[in-house]
Amino acid sequence: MDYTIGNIAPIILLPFAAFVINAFIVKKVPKFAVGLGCITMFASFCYACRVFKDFVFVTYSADYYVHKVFTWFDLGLINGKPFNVDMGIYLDNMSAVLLLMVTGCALIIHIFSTFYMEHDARFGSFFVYLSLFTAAMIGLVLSENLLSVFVFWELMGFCSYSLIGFYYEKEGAGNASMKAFMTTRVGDVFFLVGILAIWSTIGSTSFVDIYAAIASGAFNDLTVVGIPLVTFSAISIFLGTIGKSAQFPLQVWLPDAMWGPTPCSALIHAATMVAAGVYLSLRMYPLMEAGGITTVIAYIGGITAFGAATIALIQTDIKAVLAYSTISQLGYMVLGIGVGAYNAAFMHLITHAVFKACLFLSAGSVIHSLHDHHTDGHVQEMPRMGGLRKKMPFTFIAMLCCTFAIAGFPFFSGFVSKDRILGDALLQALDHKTMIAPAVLGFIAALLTAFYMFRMMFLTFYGEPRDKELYEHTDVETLSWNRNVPLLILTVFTLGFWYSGSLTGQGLVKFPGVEHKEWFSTLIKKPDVEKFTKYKREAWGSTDSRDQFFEKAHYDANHGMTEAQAHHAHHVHHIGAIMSIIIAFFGFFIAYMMYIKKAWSPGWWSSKLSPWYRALQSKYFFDDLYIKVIIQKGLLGMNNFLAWIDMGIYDRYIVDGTEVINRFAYRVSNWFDNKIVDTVGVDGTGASVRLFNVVLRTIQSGKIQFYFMILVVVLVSYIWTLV
Amino acid sequence: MTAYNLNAYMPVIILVGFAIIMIVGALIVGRFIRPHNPSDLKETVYECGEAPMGVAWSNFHVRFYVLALVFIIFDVEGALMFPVAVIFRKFNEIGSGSAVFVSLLLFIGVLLAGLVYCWSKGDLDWVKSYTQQSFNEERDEKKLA
Amino acid sequence: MISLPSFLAISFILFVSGLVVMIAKKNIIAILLGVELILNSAALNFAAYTRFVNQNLDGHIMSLFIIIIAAAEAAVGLAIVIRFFQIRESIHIDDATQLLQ
Amino acid sequence: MNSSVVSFFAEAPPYQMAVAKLTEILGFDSSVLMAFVTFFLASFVVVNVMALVGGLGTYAERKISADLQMRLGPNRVGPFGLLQFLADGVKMILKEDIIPRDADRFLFIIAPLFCLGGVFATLAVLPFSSGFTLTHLNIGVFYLLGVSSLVGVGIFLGGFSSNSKWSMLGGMRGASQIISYEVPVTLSIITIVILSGSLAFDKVIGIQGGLPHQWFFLHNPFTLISFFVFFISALAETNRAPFDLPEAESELVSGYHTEYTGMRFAFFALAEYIEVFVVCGVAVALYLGGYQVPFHLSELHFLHDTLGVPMAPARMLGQILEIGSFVTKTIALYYVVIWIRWTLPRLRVDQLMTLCWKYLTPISLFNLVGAAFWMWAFKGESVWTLLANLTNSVGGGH
Amino acid sequence: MFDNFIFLSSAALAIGGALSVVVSTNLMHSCIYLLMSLIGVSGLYVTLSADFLAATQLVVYVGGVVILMLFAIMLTAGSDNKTVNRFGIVKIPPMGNLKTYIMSLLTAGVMGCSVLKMIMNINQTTKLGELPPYSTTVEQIGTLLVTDHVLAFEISSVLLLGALVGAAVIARPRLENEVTK
Repeated sequence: MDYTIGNIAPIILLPFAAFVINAFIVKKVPKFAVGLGCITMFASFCYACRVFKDFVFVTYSADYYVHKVFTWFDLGLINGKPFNVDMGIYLDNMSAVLLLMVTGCALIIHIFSTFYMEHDARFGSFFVYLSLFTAAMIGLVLSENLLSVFVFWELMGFCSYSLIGFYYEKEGAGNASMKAFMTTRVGDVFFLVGILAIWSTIGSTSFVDIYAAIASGAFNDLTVVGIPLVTFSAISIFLGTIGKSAQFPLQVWLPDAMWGPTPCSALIHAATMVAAGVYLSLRMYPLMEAGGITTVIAYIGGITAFGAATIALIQTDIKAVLAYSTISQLGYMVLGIGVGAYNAAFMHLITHAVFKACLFLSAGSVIHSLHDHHTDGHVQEMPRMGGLRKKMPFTFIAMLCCTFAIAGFPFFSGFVSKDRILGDALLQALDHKTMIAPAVLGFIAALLTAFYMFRMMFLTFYGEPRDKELYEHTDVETLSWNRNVPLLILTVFTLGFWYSGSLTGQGLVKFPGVEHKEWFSTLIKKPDVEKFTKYKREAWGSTDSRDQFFEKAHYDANHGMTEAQAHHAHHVHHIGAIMSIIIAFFGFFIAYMMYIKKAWSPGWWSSKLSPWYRALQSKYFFDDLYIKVIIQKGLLGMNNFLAWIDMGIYDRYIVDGTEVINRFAYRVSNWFDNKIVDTVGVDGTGASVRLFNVVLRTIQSGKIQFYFMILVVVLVSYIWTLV
Repeated sequence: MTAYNLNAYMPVIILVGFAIIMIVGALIVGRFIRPHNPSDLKETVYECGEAPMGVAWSNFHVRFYVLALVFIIFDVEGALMFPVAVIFRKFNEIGSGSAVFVSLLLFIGVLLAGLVYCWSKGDLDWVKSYTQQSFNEERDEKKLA
Repeated sequence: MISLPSFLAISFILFVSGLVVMIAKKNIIAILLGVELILNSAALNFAAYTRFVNQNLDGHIMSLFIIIIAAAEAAVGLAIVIRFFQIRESIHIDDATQLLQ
Repeated sequence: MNSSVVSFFAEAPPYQMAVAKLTEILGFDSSVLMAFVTFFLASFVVVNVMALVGGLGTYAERKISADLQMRLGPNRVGPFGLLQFLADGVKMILKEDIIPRDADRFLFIIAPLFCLGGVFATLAVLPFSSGFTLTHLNIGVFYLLGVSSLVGVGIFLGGFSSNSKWSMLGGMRGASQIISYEVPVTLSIITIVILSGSLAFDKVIGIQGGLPHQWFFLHNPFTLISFFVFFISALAETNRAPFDLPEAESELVSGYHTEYTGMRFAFFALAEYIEVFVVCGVAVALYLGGYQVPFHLSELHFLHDTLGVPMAPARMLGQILEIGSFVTKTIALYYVVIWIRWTLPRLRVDQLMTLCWKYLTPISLFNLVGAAFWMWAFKGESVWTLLANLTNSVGGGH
Repeated sequence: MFDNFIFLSSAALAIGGALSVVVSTNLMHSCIYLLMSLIGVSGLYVTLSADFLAATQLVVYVGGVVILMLFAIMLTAGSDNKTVNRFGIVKIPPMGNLKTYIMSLLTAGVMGCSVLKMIMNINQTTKLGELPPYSTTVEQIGTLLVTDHVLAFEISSVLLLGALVGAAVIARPRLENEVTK
């Protein structure tokens, strides 16, 4: 396949065109806009399939990549260094797979949304945002440099803001969207700093150039505020990931993102928003490695995975459980990056996207059915559900398969990918003492995941209906093309063998003819930075001259290690796999005992561990920390300080002092008293207020000419500094 | 590209000079031969024989402005089209007329879009479905409310 | 006589006049007149520099687009003035100090 | 060097001799001085002829209208009343000059200047003949559009400065009518510019021929429509009936010049009549072959080589033939203008605007696209050439 | 010689017009002074061998912008008779008073000094070559407009469309209960 603008550009331009057209016509013909959004999404998916087919079925080479650029803007030579930014595409196996996943998930979510949002007042405009959101994510995946990644990154931030706040008439939705926007902004600022650090060093932000610069040591010997530059930029970019993928200190926005409509949650949690952060870290993996921050990454991943899993234990809102499970699973991915399981982390990104999309859509299906006639709203609380599997058999099947997948049951995709991350974490833990903690946290989180997911399943679908009236009003589900078919399609892909030729992903229990079925771990490799030093960039339209260099990839059972290392690794992976299976079944068992047999009371546990329970209920006090400490103490502190000056000094010493003197002077002399009160006490206060009034009024007069004069003054000062 | 010198613009100056001379000259000459009997009544403006009421410089209907607005856009676009129109023949002769044709068509298309917009919104109608009168009334109502 | 400094001087005078008009007058339309003067001085500068320094036609293109922008600016600016007048019955700039009606 | 009346005369030996002589006497290169003198004299002639045309225009108007209405018209002053305009002129000078008390004096005085100055400035590029044109500017048509827009300002100011409600209404109407109709005029001119590939009048005329089928008028269907659009819009731009709303005497007393008396009024009227002539001239130059004489009769090699006329008289004769050709066509159009005035009733304001924006502008845009297409598809050949080629090829094919 | 004459007269017109705009206290008059200044600038373009620009200046400014401004003045006429604003504070006269003039002259002085300083620097560094002869620019501008600057050419049409739509929307008097839908 030749990668011309004609067969790459439609992938992003079709959804974007749908956005542009729909933005204008949606008010007039919402039905048409919806159709257009779905059809363009389908076309985009077809194009992505072509790319995927070319990479996986035709070329089948681990090193193959397509890199086509044109100059976006060129700042010329600055201090002898070229400063330019290209625009173009960078496609390798990872992008191709991710592209397929994004377009596929987005297509399915589009279709499901036609069911879910059908009776919504803003049915059409929802699709406008969906199109833009998807287009932004596709653009991010296709991007060949950090700056264009940043552009789409921010575009996605805007879309998530609009979608989370889609029901803006609800107060919570508005606040949640604001929160998501502001929290991710913290990460974005650091990301931008990282981009600038890299750009100012090597004069380009292209991935290829960054890889080449790492290989040739262009980052060596440079420091920023005492930190080696490569570490600085790696940390900055990883902070971007932390913001976007809701990692440990900045995870607070993701649970609130469920204020949006459920399909948009599916899109945010599965295919687009959070995947972008992990994708960025994977893309910049050589930088992270060179910067030596993998341990930090592993810790952050482990802490996130564990912490979010614990919070998910006690959630009663079905979407909240899923939201925290997303954070937890993202923690796994970041943990995978930290322990060097590049391939496994990416595989978990894909598998998680599929089953989490399915979970959210299933949850949407459940919520949509449960309509409370008293409040005229949908029910999301699990305590009011129960026994729904009879009413919703298809949703139940889909959700059960996904739960198996996320809990890490054998034969399901989650097991394949998660087990590989945990196996590598275990391997690292055995080699380095410092890496024990993340591995242990990962294993505990796996147990918790299995538990809380089955808890959710049992509470929702099993047992007796706890809200009888609600149950009565719920219609029996019939198979419909835009409700159950998308779920069932996704369910099919929660099976593990699509991704791995072996049962565990570590090549332990192999299917026959494994060479062709281990495509995932064969094709997606850490970028070998040395290879990029020799590469000359190619412009759009030029034929690719590198085709002959790429060999077909071969399945390597040892994954590039020596025999002894491989043996050791296999041994450890065996242990890890067995542990994973035991843990998953154990989690299932606990949940079964608690919620089906009701042998163990959850209440006993929560009363036993009540301080921790309270901590979980308030989500480890992070919201409190941010709102009460940073915002209120930090920003309001300044305010309070000023207020203290006002009240503490001004009032106490001037006003109160005046009063004391007054009282004293009243006794001494009436004349003296009047004098002090009138001049200092009353007129003085008035005068000072008037003075500040004058100053403020002058600045904030709203008079255009005054602003213009200030503009002139600024311009003049600029000229004088310039000349 | 033909060179020229500024003498080509001489007649412009001369003709404008003639215009000034004619006006000033005729008025100066006339001053000596024509009567000059100013009277109070003569110097009032004509208002069908009645005493003029107020000044004429009151505010006019906004349709004048909207038409002028459409005009200035067309004027500017016309001014931009002139150089392109001039080189069309030359480009056509060297075989790259299509590019000019397409860019001209695009340009005219956008121009037409503006015209169609104004047409559809009723800006080109002199007698509109709304009037300044009713607008003022509505504004006054708002003020009261 | 016809040299770069003299053109710069003329455009400088136009610029300063425009600036003075923009600040001294309180009538919005008068302020727009000042804007036109400033835009003209800029366009004149472009044409002068392209004649005396560059000796290509890029400055002419630039001036052409300045003229176009000026026309667009005048159209939109005056529309705002008229709208403002319809609301406030005034074109005094100091009446336009509030964001809300 | 642009061709102009100076460059035409500069080829004649007496002119060169005079320049040499003057240089000798004055001691500096006097070609500029001589050019100035020539321009001055030529402009003087043109202005006077135009004033005469303006004067005779009033006479013609009255005479033709009388003819159309089966009456005699002016017949007392001079033969057939020809000198009527002189009598009118004398009357104008002798009229008292009144400036209303409430008028804006500065603008009241300056308003006729804009009208007259704008109209006179257009005369500089009006192509009377290949030699006797004051100057052939490279941006001829565009320049003409620019300076003629001064007239609109003049009319507006005339209406504004009087501080009379009739005048004000007339001025506003006039200005909005003039600017509105400038759009179809501009677009029609661009149609011709596309086909001729130049803005200069001499090139536009040079590409046409002496006979009707060589004119742009009959060049292709689009130019045919374009001519009528141009002519109608030009009528409106000059405030001629049936578009004389700014001075509609039955509605607005006398429109924008209600308060003008005496010579000041005369200048407005003069400007209007000259403008009509100029507009007719432009229409002739753009669409009707301009000063081209049929069968190349005016060309030098025909007169000099074939007929054997001596050089200097041949040149002059050629120019006179060209001027004759131009003026004949222009006067014919002028007659049509007057004829229309006395035939058609006046439009209403809303009809006026509807005609401009809803008929003429779309039609002229369509023409523009059509002419561009014609240029692109048929290399700008006229429809007759195409037919001839077709006939030839069909004939040759068999 | 004539070149100098045309330059001087145009410059005088341009500068005189500009200064008259500054000192004039009548809005309509200052608009006419602006017109004169614009015509002067057009003459200056002629001396700069920019004949097309000169004509464009005439067509766009004289025929368009100034008329537009005159119309806007007429549409907003009769407004400057109120001397106090809504809050009863005495307004500065619409065409400025001594205070505003002093203010503006100060600002302009500061700005002017800065600009002069900049111009001086540039003047020292640029070398002036032999001037090319006067030549017609229409064809070259046309060629540039369809080759190098074709994007600007097309986008300017979109800009003007935007200006048209925007200004029409702003200026159009609107009624909530329009008679015809």
